[in-house]
Amino acid sequence: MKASGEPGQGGECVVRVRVFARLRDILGTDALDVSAPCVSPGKTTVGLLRQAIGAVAPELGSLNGALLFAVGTEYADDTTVVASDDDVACFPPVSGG
Amino acid sequence: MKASGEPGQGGECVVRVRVFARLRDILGTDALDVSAPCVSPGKTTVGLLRQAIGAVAPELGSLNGALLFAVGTEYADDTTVVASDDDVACFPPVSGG
Amino acid sequence: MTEGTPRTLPEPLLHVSLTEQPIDYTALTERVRSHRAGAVVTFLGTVREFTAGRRTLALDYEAYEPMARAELQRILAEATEQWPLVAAVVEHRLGRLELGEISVAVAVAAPHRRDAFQAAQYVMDQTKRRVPIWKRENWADGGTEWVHPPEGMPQRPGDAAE
Amino acid sequence: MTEGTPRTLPEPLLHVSLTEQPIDYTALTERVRSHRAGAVVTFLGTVREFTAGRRTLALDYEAYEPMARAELQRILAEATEQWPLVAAVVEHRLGRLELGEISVAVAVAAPHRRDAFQAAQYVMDQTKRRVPIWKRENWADGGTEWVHPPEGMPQRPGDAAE
Repeated sequence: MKASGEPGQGGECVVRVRVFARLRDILGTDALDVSAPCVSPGKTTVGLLRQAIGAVAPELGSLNGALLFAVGTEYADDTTVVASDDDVACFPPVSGG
Repeated sequence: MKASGEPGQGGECVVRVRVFARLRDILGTDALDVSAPCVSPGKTTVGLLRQAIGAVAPELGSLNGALLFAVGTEYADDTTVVASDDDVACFPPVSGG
Repeated sequence: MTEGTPRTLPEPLLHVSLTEQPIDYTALTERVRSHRAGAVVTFLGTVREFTAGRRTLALDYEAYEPMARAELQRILAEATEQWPLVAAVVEHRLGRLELGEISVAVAVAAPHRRDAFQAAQYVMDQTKRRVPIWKRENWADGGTEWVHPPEGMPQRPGDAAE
Repeated sequence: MTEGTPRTLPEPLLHVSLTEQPIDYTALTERVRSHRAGAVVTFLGTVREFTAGRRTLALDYEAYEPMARAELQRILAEATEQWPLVAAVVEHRLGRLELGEISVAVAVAAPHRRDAFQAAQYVMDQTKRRVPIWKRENWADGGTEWVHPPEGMPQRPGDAAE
């Protein structure tokens, strides 16, 4: 496996990403298929997904850098490796309570 | 008026003191008339009352120094001047809650 | 105090009670709830079975009532000076309490949670430190015993700030 | 942690819930009460009418539910590692909330009050910081607006400890 965050294998991975709150309103959908460069067969990273979302939705502006990601039910950071079939979620800073 | 804590006028003041909790159990009463030297006509101090209580109830031992006094519904210290008709209370450290 | 909260709140609702009846903490909590409050903290002191490994059967609480009420009022007033509160109430039970029963309840409402937590803690700390109420243990292994703070604790109200 | 409390308590009772129904905080508080606890702290977050001078009509809460439940469970587990607790429960309301309604309730029971206060504050602080729930303001002067922490606040869970 190559270092995460660096595209490899020449291919693209497609990951289904659930989105919430203001992000869902901006994108007009509660889930989208994000295509990002693979770092190994069938795998990409959170950082690459973030870049890909920013590229397809430039209207996010500075919100893109503040978006949080989760893989399964745990927070992930930009270096986290994601498989195409992982449960991935992406959302703005939380405001419960 | 002479300095408080120093007996004066040659007389004795009698003050009714309500007592609570362990102090009441030790003394076997919920109020006692304490006779203490006057610092001015009809007035004594909390410190003189404490000494007088210690003298009539030597079984209090070290509890005597820990006893708290109130005049009316406020805490008083040894220098507080007390009139014979004040509402005076005396009790061990509190343990509510 | 939380920044950004103006001190222009209306006079806070305060309430003090000593009672021989079981404390209804839901009624007490409802009393402080308000559209002006985003945070409500309710504290209950309850009769614990074990203290330092020794088993309690029941507690008897006694108060110097007029002074206890006055002191509780002063404590609530001090809390409202230190934190922006919407309401603060305290009730203390007197008489015989069985295991698990509520001896004291405090409810505080404030626009922001940090103020509500701090004020509720202040009211409880000061209540235990200053209010002329005493409890007597009824031990499972026999005997009764008045509880007074151990040597070395601040014994005179105001001697030590927490 | 309060000194003198042995860490030999039985496994604490923990409970997490997300609900579209009004939160019954009395039932929640009764759930944590115990003969082993001398202190119960209940926190309620309620819908406040004014935020920075602007009037709210209602709030809509939305969650990423499976993760929100998992995160709340982790927060309770962390609290039980840091303080000796008898029980800790948290419920969060979802959907439309009117003024004064309860959005979140936390109840913690511990042998001693300082632990109960600190643990309840920890659960609330972490819930607001980490749990994937969002609220949308419905303003009296028109319009709706998702609430997200202002710039400069820690945005990534774990970035800053309180």
